[in-house]
Amino acid sequence: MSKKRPASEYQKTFAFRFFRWLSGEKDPYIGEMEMHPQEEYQPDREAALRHEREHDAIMDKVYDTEHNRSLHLFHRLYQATSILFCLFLIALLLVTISYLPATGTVNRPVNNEVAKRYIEKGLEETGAVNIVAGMILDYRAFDTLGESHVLFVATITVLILLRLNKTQKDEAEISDRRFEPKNDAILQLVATFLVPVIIIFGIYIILNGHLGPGGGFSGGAVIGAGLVLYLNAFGFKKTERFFTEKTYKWVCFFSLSFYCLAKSYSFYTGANQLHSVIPKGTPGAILSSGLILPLNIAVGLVVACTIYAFYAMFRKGGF
Amino acid sequence: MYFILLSIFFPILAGLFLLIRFRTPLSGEKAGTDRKPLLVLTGIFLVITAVFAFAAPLTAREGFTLFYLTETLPIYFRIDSVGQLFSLLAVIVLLCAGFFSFSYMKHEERESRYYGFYLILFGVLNALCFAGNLITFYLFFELLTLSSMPLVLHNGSREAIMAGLKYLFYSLCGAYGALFGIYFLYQSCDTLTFTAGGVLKETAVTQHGGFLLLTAFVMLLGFGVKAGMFPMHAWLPTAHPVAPAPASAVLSAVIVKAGVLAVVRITGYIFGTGFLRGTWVQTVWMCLTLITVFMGSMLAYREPVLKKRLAYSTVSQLSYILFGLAVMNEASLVGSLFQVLAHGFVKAALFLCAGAIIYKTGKTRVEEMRGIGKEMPLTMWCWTIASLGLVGIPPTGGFVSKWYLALGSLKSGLPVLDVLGPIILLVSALLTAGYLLPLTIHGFFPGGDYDYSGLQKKEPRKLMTVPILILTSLPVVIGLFPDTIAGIILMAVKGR
Amino acid sequence: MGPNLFTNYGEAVSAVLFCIGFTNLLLQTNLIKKIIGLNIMDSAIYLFLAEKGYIAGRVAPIVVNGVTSTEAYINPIPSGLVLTGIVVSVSVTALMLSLTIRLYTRYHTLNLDEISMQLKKEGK
Amino acid sequence: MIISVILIPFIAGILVPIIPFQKRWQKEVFLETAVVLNSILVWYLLLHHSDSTFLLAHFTGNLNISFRVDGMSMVFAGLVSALWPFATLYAFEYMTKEKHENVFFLFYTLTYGVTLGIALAANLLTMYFFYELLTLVTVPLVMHTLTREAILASRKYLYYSLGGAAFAFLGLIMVIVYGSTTDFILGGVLDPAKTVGKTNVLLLIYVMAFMGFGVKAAVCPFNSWLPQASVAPTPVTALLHAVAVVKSGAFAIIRLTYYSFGTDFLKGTWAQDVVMAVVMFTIVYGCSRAVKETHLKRRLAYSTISNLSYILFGAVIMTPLGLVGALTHLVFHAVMKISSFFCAGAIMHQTDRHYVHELNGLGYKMPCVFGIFTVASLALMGVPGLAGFVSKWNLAQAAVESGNPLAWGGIACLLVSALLTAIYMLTIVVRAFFPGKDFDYGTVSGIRDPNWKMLLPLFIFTVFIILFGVYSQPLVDFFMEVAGGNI
Amino acid sequence: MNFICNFPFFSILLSLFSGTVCSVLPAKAAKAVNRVVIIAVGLMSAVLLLYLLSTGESFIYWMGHFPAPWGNEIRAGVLEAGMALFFCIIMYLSMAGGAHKLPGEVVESKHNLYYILVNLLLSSLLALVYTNDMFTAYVFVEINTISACGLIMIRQVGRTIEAAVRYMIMSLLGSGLLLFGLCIMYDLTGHLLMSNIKESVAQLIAAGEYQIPLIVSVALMCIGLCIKSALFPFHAWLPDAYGYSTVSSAAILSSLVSKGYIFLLIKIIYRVIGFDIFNSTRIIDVLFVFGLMGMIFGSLSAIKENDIRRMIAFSSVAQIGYIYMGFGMGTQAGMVASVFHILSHAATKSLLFIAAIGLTDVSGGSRKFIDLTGAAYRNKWAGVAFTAGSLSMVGIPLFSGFISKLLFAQAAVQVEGKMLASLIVLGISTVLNAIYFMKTVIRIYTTAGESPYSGVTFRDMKAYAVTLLFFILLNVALGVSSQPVVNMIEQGLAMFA
Repeated sequence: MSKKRPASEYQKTFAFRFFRWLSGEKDPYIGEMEMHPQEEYQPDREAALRHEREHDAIMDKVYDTEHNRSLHLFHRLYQATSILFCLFLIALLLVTISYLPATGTVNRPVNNEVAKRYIEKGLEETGAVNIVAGMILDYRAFDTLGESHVLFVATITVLILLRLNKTQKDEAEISDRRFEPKNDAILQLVATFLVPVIIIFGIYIILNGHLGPGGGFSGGAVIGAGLVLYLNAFGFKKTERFFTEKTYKWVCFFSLSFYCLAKSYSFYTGANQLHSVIPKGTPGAILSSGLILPLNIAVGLVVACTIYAFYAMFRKGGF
Repeated sequence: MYFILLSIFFPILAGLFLLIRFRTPLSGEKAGTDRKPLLVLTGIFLVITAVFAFAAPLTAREGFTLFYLTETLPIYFRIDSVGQLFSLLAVIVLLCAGFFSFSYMKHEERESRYYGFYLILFGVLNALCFAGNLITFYLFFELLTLSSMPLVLHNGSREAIMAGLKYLFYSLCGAYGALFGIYFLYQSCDTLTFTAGGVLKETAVTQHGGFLLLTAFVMLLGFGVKAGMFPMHAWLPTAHPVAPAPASAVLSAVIVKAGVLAVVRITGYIFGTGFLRGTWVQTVWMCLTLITVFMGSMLAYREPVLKKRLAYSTVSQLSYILFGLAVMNEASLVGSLFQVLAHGFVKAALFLCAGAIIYKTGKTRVEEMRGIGKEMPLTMWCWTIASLGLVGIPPTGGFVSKWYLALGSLKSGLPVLDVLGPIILLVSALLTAGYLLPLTIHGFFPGGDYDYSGLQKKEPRKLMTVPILILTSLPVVIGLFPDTIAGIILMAVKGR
Repeated sequence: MGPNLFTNYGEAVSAVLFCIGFTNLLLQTNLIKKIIGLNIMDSAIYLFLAEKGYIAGRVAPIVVNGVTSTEAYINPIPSGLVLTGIVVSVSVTALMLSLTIRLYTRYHTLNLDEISMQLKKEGK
Repeated sequence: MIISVILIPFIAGILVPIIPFQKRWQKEVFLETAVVLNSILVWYLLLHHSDSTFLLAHFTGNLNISFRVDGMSMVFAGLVSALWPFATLYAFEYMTKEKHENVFFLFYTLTYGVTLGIALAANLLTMYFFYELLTLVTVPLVMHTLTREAILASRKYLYYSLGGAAFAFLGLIMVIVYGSTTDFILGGVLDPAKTVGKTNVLLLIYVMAFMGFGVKAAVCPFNSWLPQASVAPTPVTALLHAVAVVKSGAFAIIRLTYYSFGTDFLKGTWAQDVVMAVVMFTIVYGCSRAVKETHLKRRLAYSTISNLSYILFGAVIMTPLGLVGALTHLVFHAVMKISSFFCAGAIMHQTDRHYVHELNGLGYKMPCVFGIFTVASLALMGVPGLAGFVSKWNLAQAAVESGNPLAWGGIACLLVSALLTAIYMLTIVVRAFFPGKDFDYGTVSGIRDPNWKMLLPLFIFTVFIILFGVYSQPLVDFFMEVAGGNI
Repeated sequence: MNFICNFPFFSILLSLFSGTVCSVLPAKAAKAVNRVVIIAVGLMSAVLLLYLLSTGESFIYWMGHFPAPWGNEIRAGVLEAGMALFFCIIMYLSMAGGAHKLPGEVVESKHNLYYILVNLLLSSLLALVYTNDMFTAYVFVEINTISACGLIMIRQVGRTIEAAVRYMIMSLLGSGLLLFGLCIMYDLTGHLLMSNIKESVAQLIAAGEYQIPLIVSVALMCIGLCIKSALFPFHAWLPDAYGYSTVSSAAILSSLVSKGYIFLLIKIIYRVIGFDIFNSTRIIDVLFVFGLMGMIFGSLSAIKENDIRRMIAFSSVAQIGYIYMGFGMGTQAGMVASVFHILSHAATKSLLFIAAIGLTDVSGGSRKFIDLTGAAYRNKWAGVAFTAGSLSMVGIPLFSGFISKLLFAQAAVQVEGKMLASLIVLGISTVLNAIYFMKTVIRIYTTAGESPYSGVTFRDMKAYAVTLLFFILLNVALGVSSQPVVNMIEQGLAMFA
């Protein structure tokens, strides 16, 4: 204690505290016991507002994509990982492919009894010269049934998305007219020549589906293309004379119903080992191969209408 | 047997009766006029209790079981000489302080509460002295804490309440430390009945003797709290200044002795001195007591508030006793028990003197008390004699006890401590003289520049002075017949 | 690396194309480009299938002159699968395109991220 | 018979909102009659128990819902059914000040049935089922006041309890897969043939399940729901969060430890050390938080946390004596805590004061309540002669006897906790009786003791606290029998 | 051949055909047709199920005149029939529960289109359930995807369209991978029918040929289907899609569409690759890990969500994680648990969606939690139903969720290496479930003063309430008498092998 220290400093020293405890002046617990009551919860409007403002500020910052560095970084990172992933996928697939059976050779698992029977007995069993057509419309007709319904459901979704109601349709029509090439002479002239040719070609493809390359889908697509060309050349006014939504609806309905019922009959008889009454006909003739031709026609109709409908929907949102 | 029970339960019931019968009105005004019935009743109860307590040892010396807490935990009472010694001290001090407080408590509120708890305390103390096993002892040790706490915080100020709580928690802390030991002892002892020489199982000692030593140490520390031993002494200087003076007297003279009694019981009657002697426990314990002795005196020496100074003094003096117990030979034990008596009477007398001063003059600090001897000569004479007793000037009891203590220590043959102990005791005695006698000197010889004009006779009433006189005379009496008393004690120690 | 990587060069090309399409679908923010990616992906698979059906020196499985021998024709099954696949792809493309149109008329952008941003700002 | 004691509270509870009672007392009489009847039935069942298992329903596989009376269920069912009528009586008076009485009594009575379901469950799955159910039926009670605090509290309660159950579920699975049966058999049902080499995993799962059930028993990291849940009306806090719910957690742990995993399997493993350490920490932690807490009921809740861990401490000693200690404290603490909670409730009901520092000087105005509170405090501290001492004694003896050094440390924790208990309980008592010199008595004028409906349960509980303190031998003997598997 | 054996074929064709028929019908009639078809298919499935249970063995049904491996086939076993029945029940209830909201969500003139989509979705689900041919499966997966997309965006707000785009992109990625895997598989085996592929695969494995391509092909198919069923890292499209579409759509999408893909995956695992071979690949580990991550992250996202329907949607991510975790365990028990969870989750999730709409309706149409305060008092039935659903999700005994949790945990214990991970994650995920569902339940049962919204009574919403009741009953039935269902699943899986 040779040099005098100020009291406040002295009171902080360990010695002082020790001495206080020694002499019984200090209690370890006293400070703990006399506590103030806990505050009741008070809804604080100010704080809430401030919180809200802060929240907004944060949100602004988050959505400020131009200046958000971390977002940029994240994008970069995302892209980099995606690219890496894709490179990895390429490598993986290439490796896989390198182990696959050699293409073009005969002795592969693919060329087994299944393909053999299709080729050897296909003509006999389905009556279709085009083995592929026979396969997809008879051997594996269930897939094809599904496939046509994929198309159907896609049309439905497009309708849901793009079909407009009455008033919207009128507006859309007005705006559409503005962009429509009106009375484009060259187009109309060419169309006059080409459309029948295209449609006839399409019909040919459909009808020969079981005899050669082609079939309902390809033919229908060609016909659809012809219709689209016609629409482009002559406008909705002209097409609506023979093709409206109603037409589309009923054509689709009848085609698909026919498809469904026909195939159901075929499946049912097949599964129950019943005799099917549908004649196979002479291989090579147009009217041959049992249900394949009618089914091709049905599919063709559906596809043609659908292609046209897609176009009309995309362009205007209605027929 | 009945007297034991009566000496225990009569005051407790009487206290409860007082508490309920004399419920003070809530408005908080003083009871004032209708003090008399309360005082009379209390006086009667006190005397009856004292009679019972004196009669108890005369009528029954074999133990009996009151009831069983659980199948293996009897509440068992038995009177032996040590208990009797403590009981003697307790009864005398409580009687004197009780009568002293009749006039002292005039300026305090809620007297009935004070007397109620005072009586309960009386009963509990009796029970403590007569307790025949550790569980019973523990039970009443806890109750002692609880019933004495209201006395400490009686005056109701914030400091008083805090001090009361502090006292409570320190004591409980100690009690729980002891309980920790009891838990283990129960498994390592044949019985928990107090038996001279200890009750430890042989197997337990051989198996985990080390752990038992730790247990003993924890118990010593725990009970040492009550006796104000070093690390847990801090409650004493806080509790004494705020308590009413008679309560302080009881606290300092008797209640802290309960801690001593506990230590006697566990060292002598549970563990047995043979088990503890020469172990690290003894060494550490002695060191702690010596530290306490010295520290208490030093703190007292630099303390300006009178009652606090006395409290520090109690800390220091009690550790004389504990030191003696820690030495664990016959001489030191005699010294300790002698010191119990001597210190008990002396400290009670000192506190009552201080109380008288406070009651009459309201002065609490030592430097305010210049010339007090002129105002209250009788009180100051008593103070002086008692001080001399505490310092250990022959022919007072203090001298005898210190003599025996030093003797025991020197005979113990412990390394270093056997000499260091007496030296520290001596130094402490000097310090004691240093902090007690200045009051006498300044009180009687306030110095040349002192203005005598403001002085007036302030000698208190007889109800106050008589107890002080009795208490002052007793240490002198035992100091005059040291051999007799020591012989009795020796008999008690041997015949345990 | 297996033995047939260079023999199967057609498949290898299809794999690379597939991944290009896949990456486009994943990475492009422009919806139209995404759709193009989709179509590349689908076409890659058709190429793969076509390669699978091919057998060196044989012709398409259309019965010519009543020859129904396995030695004459390639495997018809992959061709059939391709046909089905094409229809699916057309449908999906149409759906995606119509979705794109719808989003474009509403938000005047083809960037999907921007659309998301605008949506979040709308807070609905 | 055995199912009826579970169903009667359900039916009675559901009838409360349905029957259009004209007057309040009719409803009270109806409910009290139902509860008392049920309690009598339970006691009859316990006293005349047969060892047969009552199978209610097949659940899936070899799991079924079935009930049986064994020693443990006797303890818990007996405890619950003894306390419930008093608590109901108390609730009538308390709820006069609260709204939505019918809903309250509906769930309150449902809880009785569910708790009995836990007590009487014969296998782990049944117990788990009722355990989950207990959470659900008590949530409406916690959120009864629909204040913000109540909502937050009930939310937390739900999260904790359901989350805990999720981990307890793992223990259930382990017992299903590695045990020979899910029935409760003292000594455990684990099949030694199946557990070879899986010991550590099983122990890990045991620890998880312990913590899972421990959530209800408020083991340390998962204890904060309990103080918060004390926003519920006091009968709920007292009975559910001091006895029924939290004790269910402890009960479940005892079942899991002694009757499913088996002490032979667990004793001396690291799992025992871990759970014991957790429990010891909780004992001290709960108390120290209670010291800091100023809200009266929350303080008691923290005290409950600590005391529950006493029970668990007894349980994880994993000796029969330990089980005895745990059961003793299970019962005694229930009485002590419910009595102190009812005191707190009475104070809140009469004075609308919730914080400790508001209680100054109330001791003179409500001498009965505070007298009882003092007794309960002393008992909680473990003053000899009152119930708390006996249970602590049993616990400590079990710990000493186990010879596990960690358990010896646990004794130290018990004592530290006892000291802290003294601090947080006696400060209240001191405040109430010694308000200080400058206390203005005007602030407490007009306050008095509550009426007999509140006081009667309190007095009865106090009598039991003292009775258990001085004469607990038959009960402890009974627990010995239970722990020995003789009942 | 018993006539009942035609039922699978009838149900697929009936629903396909009804889709076509609806295109020319007005909305009312389309709705009636839809209901009738679902009921009819359900009845047929029920009869079929009983028949199969009595015979105890599965049967193959030729789609056409040619046997495998030349023609298409469908196959029906106990599991398939049970799934079909269950899907019908859920779909009927979902449609009934969301019917009253439809006029507000979809333009009147497009209602019949909506029913077309639902019918086609049903048919594609049935086809996925019954098919025995991989390529058929692919085609119907596409139908499923497109009609699901249609269901998402039929309610035309910006979010749904964007969600539909995202959904389509992810789905197409998935389809592409699936198709590519399929093609490689075809190249290796030369077959498209499941039974035949399985034989060839077994031979290949036995011969040790083409190991790498085989695994890659399996992996591609798995990843494809995982993406489609919104397994964790591929779930970005899900919340918006489920959160903003029409009620019935959300219910159907979450409970059926993704389940269809998952069921297909199960079929691929059992019928195409072979359970043991599949388990010997490392793919199950990947599925396991992603399943676990999904359980955690799905729930975490749900906790953060402030919109009740998005929250439920995120919960789906977590639940799908459970199912994949079951796959990932690679044991029969795990698979049984997964299949059971498909059922239980379907029953619960649709219930939640339907109940949530009842709650949002009485809260001014807002799905923010703050507005939902006290909604359960305004619409008691929805409140109770939502609570029941939540409890099931959290796994309270008596509800179906508990059983699936039980089965998962039991299965997990038997798997040496994955036990701890799955058990712990199961526990954590239950905690998280509890957090967000119970938060909501408490929220809807909280009264915060006077609410600005008026409540509804039972009379206002009879059909709705009855639907909810049936949902709850279904849930409880699954939870209480689960043993027959589990037995059925085990039997069905045994028939797969």
